Amino acid sequence: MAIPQEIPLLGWAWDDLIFLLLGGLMLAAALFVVIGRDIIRSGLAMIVAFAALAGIYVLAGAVIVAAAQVLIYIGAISVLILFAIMLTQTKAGPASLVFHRQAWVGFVTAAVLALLIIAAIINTQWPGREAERVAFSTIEVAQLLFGPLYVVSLQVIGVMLTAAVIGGVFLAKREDAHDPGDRAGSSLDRLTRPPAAASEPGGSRQ
Amino acid sequence: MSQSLEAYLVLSALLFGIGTFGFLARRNAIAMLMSIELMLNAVNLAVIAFGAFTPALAGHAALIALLVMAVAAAEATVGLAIVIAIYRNRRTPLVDEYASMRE
Amino acid sequence: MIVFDQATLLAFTPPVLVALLALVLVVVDIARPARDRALTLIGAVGIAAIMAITVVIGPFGLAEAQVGLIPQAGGYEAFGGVYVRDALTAFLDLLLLSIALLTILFGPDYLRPRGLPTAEFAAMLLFAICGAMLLGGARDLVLLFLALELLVLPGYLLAGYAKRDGLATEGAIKYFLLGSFSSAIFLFGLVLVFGFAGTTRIPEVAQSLLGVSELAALPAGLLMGIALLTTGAAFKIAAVPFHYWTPDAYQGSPTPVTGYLSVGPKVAAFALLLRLFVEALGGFKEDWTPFVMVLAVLTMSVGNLIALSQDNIKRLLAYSSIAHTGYILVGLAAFGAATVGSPAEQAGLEALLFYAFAYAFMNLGAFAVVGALQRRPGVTSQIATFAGLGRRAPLLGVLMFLFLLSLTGIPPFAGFWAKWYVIQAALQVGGWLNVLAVITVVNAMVSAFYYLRVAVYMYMRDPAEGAPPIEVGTATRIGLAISAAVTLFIWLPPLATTLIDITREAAAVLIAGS
Amino acid sequence: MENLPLLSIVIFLPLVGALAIAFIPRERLALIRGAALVTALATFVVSLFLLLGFDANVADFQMREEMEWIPAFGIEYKLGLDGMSLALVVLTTTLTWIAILASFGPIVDRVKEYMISFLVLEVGMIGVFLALDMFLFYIFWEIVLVPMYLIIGIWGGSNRIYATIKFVLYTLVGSLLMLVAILGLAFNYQAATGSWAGAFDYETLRAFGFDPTLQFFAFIGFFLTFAIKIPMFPFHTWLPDAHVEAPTAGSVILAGILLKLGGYGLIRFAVPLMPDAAQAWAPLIIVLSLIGIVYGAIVALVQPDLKKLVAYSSVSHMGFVTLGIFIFTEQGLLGALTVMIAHGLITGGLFLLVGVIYERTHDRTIAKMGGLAATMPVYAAVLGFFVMASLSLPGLANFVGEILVLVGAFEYWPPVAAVAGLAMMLSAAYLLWMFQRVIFGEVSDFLRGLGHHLRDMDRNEALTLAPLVVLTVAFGLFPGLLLNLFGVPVNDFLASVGAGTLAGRP
Amino acid sequence: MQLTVDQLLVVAMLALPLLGFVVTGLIGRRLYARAWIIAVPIIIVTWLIGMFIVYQALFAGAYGAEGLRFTLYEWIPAGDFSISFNFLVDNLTAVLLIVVTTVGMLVHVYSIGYMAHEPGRWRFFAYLNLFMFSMLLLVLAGNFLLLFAAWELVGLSSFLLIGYWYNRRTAALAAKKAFLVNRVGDFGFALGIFAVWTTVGTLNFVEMPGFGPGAFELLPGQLQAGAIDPWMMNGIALLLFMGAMGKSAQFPLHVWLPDAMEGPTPVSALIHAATMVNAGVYFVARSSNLFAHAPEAMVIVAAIGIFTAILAASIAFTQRDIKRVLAYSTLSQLGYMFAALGVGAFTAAIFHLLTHGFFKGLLFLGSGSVIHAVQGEQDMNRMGGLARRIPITHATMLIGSIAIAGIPPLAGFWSKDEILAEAFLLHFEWVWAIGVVVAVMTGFYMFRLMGKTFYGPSRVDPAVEPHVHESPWSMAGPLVILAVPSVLLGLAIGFPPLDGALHHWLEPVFHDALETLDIHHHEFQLFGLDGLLMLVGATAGALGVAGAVWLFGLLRVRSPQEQRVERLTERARPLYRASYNRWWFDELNDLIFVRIGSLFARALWWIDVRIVDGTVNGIAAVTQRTGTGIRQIQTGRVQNYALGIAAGLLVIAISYLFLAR
Repeated sequence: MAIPQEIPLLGWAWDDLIFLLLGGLMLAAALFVVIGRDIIRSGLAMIVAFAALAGIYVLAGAVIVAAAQVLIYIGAISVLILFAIMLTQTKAGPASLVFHRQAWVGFVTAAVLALLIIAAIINTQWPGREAERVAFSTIEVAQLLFGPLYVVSLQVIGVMLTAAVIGGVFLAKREDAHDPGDRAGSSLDRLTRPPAAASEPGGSRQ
Repeated sequence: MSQSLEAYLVLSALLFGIGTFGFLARRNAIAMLMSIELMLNAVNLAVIAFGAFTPALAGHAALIALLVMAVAAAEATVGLAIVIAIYRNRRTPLVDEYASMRE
Repeated sequence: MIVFDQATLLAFTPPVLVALLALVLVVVDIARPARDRALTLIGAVGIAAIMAITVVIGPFGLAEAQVGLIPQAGGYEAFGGVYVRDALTAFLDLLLLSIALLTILFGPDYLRPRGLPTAEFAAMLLFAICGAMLLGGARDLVLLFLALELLVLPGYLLAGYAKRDGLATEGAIKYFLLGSFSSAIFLFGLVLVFGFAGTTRIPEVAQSLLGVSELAALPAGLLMGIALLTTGAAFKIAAVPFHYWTPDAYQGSPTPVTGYLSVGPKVAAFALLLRLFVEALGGFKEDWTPFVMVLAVLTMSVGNLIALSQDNIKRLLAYSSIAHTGYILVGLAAFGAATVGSPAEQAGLEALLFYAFAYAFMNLGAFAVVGALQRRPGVTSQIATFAGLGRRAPLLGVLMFLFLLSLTGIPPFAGFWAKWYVIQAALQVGGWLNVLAVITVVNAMVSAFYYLRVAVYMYMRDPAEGAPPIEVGTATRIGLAISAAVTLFIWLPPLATTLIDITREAAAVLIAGS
Repeated sequence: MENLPLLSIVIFLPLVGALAIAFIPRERLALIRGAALVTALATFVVSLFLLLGFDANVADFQMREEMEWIPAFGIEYKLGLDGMSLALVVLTTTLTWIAILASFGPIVDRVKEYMISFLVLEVGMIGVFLALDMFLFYIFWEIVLVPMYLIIGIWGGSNRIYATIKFVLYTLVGSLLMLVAILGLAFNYQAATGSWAGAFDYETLRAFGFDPTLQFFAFIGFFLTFAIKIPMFPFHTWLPDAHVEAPTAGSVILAGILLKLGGYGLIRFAVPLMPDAAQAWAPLIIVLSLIGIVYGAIVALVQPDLKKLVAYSSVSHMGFVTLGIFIFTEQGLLGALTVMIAHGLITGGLFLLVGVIYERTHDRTIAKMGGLAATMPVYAAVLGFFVMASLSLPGLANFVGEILVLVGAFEYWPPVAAVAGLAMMLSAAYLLWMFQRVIFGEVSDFLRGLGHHLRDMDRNEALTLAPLVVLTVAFGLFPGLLLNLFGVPVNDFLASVGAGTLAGRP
Repeated sequence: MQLTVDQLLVVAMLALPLLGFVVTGLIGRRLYARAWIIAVPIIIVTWLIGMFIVYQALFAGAYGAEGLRFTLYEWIPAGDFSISFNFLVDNLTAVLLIVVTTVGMLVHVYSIGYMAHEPGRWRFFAYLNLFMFSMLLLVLAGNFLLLFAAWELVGLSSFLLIGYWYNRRTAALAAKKAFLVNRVGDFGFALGIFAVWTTVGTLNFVEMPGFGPGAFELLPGQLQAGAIDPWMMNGIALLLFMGAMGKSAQFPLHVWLPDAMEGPTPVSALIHAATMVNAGVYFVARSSNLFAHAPEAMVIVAAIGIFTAILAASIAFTQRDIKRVLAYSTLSQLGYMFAALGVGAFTAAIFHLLTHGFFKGLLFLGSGSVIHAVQGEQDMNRMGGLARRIPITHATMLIGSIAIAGIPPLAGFWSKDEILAEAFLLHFEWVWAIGVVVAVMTGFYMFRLMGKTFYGPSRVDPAVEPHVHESPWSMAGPLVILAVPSVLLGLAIGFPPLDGALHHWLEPVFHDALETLDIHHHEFQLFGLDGLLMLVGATAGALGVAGAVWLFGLLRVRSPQEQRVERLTERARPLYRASYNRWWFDELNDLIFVRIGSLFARALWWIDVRIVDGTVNGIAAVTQRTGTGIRQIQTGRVQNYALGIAAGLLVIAISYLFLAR
């Protein structure tokens, strides 16, 4: 069945409808992320927002980016965050304390900021743009990827991830209580040694 | 509408605003981290928008978005490691209770 | 496709070597665990070697004082201009490598008694320095951002390096959250500029914005972008009112890390400012200069005023480092306020670079002494721990006094020359910058109070009962010797003239590029 | 002899000594003290060589040393000697060894640091007097600050920390503004000539002739610095605190040399570089000087503490210096210079004497003293001598200086001399009041309680005071010894402000 | 530099006492009892030299009319302001030398005995030598500044000698007071000197060999040329006179002299009677050329002089301390001298200076002998009837008293009469009239002193009474020697009146000044106005003496009438109290200078600490407090920080968007 070019009654293009739906979904999910009382649900809502955004990417013609969005954000980052939420969840803190007292100031600030940005964007004649949106050519992307800029960039990303992993592991890993002899292990040991069960190294509060 | 650069950018700005609000309002470190992720996504959306409407930028935009995602991943790794470390010390993810150092 | 021409290879050699050195350290640690001494040695020697290589590569296109062995006017353009190794890059690389070297030397004395491994510390540090070095030569907005992230991410981790220490992790999370927030803001600004300029290559950005900059009214989107970039950059250099993270992160971090944080990211962030605001957005300097001036005044004044009532030495030095940021910003303001093409323009940048150089050595030195005092775990960073240092460890006391005097700006120490350069540049511009110069010296006067307060503790109070003797490790000694030598002898003609020539060359590169 | 860089030697010889002392183990007190004294004496001897090689009739700086330093900004290592700097250098070297000798008894703690501080201090002081490059001058100027900070702060009295920080901050306020002024002048020179060469060279700048507006502002920077250092009303309040808290030798140097740095700066730099501004500011400065002279003397009248009394008397005496400078007459300036030297000797002596009594009583309260003539006759005689010298008894050095200033002031405008002349009465009043309370009368109960601790001056103490007595008499009877040295600098000074024209003369 | 023998002697005259001072000061303590062994011989030699110089100047006329003028070396070479050590020995100097060296020498000798029991006498002799040096320098000085220097130095020696008994609080205070009051005068003196220099560019009195004309030669010219107006001339004169007022203790700067009696008596005799206090008179006389051109100033000089004369005399009436009576008498006589100077009778002033120097020296030394006899007692109420016990002292003092009372033919008569007569003749009738009253008073208080001290029943402390004895010859000798000039000097150099040797000596010195004042020499006419005036003067003195004798007795001729004294005192109670309390000048000074002055000084100190320094500390405190205030923004909470950053971003963004371009 052929889908009409335009949505009946409204006279909108389908794209527009999808854009609105996805955009609305994304914003709603995002809003839920920031105001939701239960942090786990917030995390899940974030996945929804990411997914909606992936849809928008598709709409914008950036299929590769959409794919990456699904893989990296939904597949990796969100999961990571959810794990962290699980790890740090205490006997659920009082719900009223999701926001701190100055939250409304934050709201006003953020709203003004958003309005400013929007105003700025609308009032700008962006140069070099086409009336029609263009499709992202995968080949072009691939060519660029092996061009000078992104070779360097990828290497930097590589180094960055290496650093993040090495450091992150060191920091997140649980260690035995104060024991200078603890240093006897190498980085690898420290990576692999099972976490000590009993004692918890309390922070030395000054 | 979906044919207009401004629409995408406005969407991006709104998302950025929501992220900002979340960052400013939430007490939970992980919630704040999530807010930052939202902001980064807003950025990505803007990048893609520019790419979608500027032929010269298209390829770059896609790659920039990918790189930003990678950065976001690294940032999340680091952030979560720190959150876990402090959680171990303080037993709470609520950052406004971390105020041993002030003034 | 990519051509790895000679220029590209030479240009990338130093940062790549630094990243490799970091990996080597990790690998060595895995192969031969817990050889902290060896790791320190490898790290230090490695950095020294890289510094030598950097010097050899140059380029220092100096007519009279040729430092680099392979002269190449205009620098080595890597990958067709993504990254450039010009005099500025070379200067920054050497400075950053010095910072890395000193930090690595100062690390073990503090870390080992606390059971913290050297390997990760050194690796993180070197990764960050690698990022900073890339930042210094970045000619592409994408690389600029990535390098910035490579700089800051290990920094967050280093701040929380003493992971069992509540304060360290608290500082780290504050640093991380706010840092990421500002990164996002910065990135958004970058994207807006990118969207407007239609390119990521800095010279091209400058080129494409050239016409815009002459418009009567600037496009709002671009202005918004610049506003976001200004905020992000101001955060990275810790300018007031974007400085909040500094005292907490500095206080919480392990002392050697604090030392590094107070200079490394700061120098790199100024490199970012130079590449971004001077090179890419130089055409808009009339627009951003007022902000720089206001930020400079706020930064130095607030930093100094709050420092007056600090009782924690690390916090005190944190606020003092904020104040120094303000002084450095005066140099940028001088560039911004000077008429295009006037010599004062270059003088401002020279002053900025010179100040950064002097500041790095004296501030690291000061933190090294703080760290040396804290060699025994449990020693707090209250100023009171300095009581009677002049008696307990005369040499250490003298060195600390030297660094403090230098930070105050007493001649003939490095800090004085730095202030002199900045004020000189400001006065060359005249107008509002005269006022700025006077505010600068008034601030310097205020700062004398709290620096001298530390000296009062060291020399005019008696040590606490049963204060244990202070031992200083060899590495720290070497590091102290280096920083003290630079602080003390910066005025010696060969050092001073070479330094001035190099900063001039570096500034000239920027002026030519903008 | 001819080719030796004598000026550099005299500047840096103390530094060499200080470095050497740094390597002596701190327990070997005698060796440290000996080394310090030998260094100071050696410097003194070298400064005497300067005296021998100097020709007062040459209308230029002598024994010059010039070396490029930072060519990028035209900064040079440039030294030179004229009569004024020569006199002050010799005064410095003399007082330094006296101060070091005077510290042998009182200073027993951290002797090593103390001696090093003193020798470094000497480096700074001599450097200030010899530098002919503005930058070099500024550096020496600030170097002086640091050791003095330590000397007051470490070896001072009970409230020493307040005093020393006040001293440093107060001095810094001015000197940093002076830095701005120096750089402003240098830059204007550079902007006008298009080259940095000579932008910090004193002689070049002196001949340059700056824009009056620039002068007006730059003068503020210079003047504040020097006015604080001298110190001039109302910038004098650091002085009583610093003096009261400083150890004896510190006070001697503080009063003897450090205050002179201010006067020297005004004569050498502030006025010749910015003559128009100096003319414009002169009336105000004269008024302030007069206030300082009278006010310092009146406040000195009611001081309960010996050192404070001498400190306020310094405010009064140094008022003569600023007055003498800013009336722009030959006599005024000669008088100002003579007062500077005389004040260095006499107030140095007075502080040494206060130190002598403090050593024995650990007190400086005038009310607790009395009748020292009976128990310490030699002390009483020497104190009497310096009291008389300080109240400008004819035949002693101070008289010549003050009379010359007054003559100059009278020439400027008689009422100025009349007001300044009040000091003749007031100084007699406070000094004799002090003398009568301390020396005359029955031995006070407080002193009697000290018993045999109250011995008369010992050999060391006499040795420190003897040269001051001799010089005070010599310069009083033969002031030509000094005045002839000053001829050339005075002419230069007057030429710079347009000789003979009296600024704002009513 | 080649000096002639005479010049060399002049220098030696200065150098010897200075040497004595230095040597005695340095080694005196080790000389013990023989502390005088250096000081006194040196002064004797000095005296001999002085006499030689006097002979050369006055009798041999070796120096001519303009005197011996020479320069030793340039003292202050300050550009145009060039002051030399130069000397002027003319007849005026020579006349002064007579009294200075002679009385000085005698006092030195006298002191050997008087101070014999003082443990610290070496100091005394050292100071005396210093004084001799300073005083000689004062009279020999050839320029204003050198004179000023000597002027201050005599002040110093006076300070030291008054405060000789330093452990006595009163002595210490008196010494300080003397110096301070003198400084007040010197303040004006110094300004006057500056004024002279500013007007004529030299401070030499007269033309010195190798130098241009001196001030006294230039000033009249300047005045005539209109370069300075008469007003200024008067100003200069008055400023210089201020110095003279201080040194010679003229009202209102007279307060120090009576207190100065706290010093040992020889000091009172030498410094505070015979020499130093005359310095003011000498100086005005020396500057006669200047004063002559300032007629209004001269009237003031005369007025102050004669007022001081009567004021001091009125106080001398009732004082009980023997030395104080003499001190006020000195004031009074100095007042005469200034009156003389003021009216233009310069020679008369110097004449009186000379005679007064001798007889007042005699009286003081005599009083010292009395005090010595009664073991240090100075209150005349505790003396009486001493005439027989200490006959030599009594006899000589009686001579002195007659001399000062102005009874012919003793020295005082001639000089005092000349002053009074000249005042009348030069149309200062009021000066003359007051002068005559003072003459009556002088006779009265002097014989009151004699009566209370020497006559009538003894009121001496019974414990001391047996030990009363005549002084040793070292003390009595000088008394006797001084009695000779007290009797004869007037006749020797002042007779015939207006035409004596002194008048001839001084004629060249004052010639120019008298020319200016249009005063011409006239012959003395015994049977004319001159004689009449002389008679009035003599009668006045005699009247006073008679009154005193009537009340207080004389020898065995008349015994004291105590009731009558009581009654008279009672009748004039207010006057008596005013006189006895010295018209409350000390109280007034105390109120103004000590109380109010110290209050003012304290107020200034308060301002210094609270306001001047308070501002400094206040700025520091405000800075610190601001810091502490701003510190509060650092709350330690990330959200606050984030909010701050966001707010900053907003401000920046808004500024960029709305303010840029």
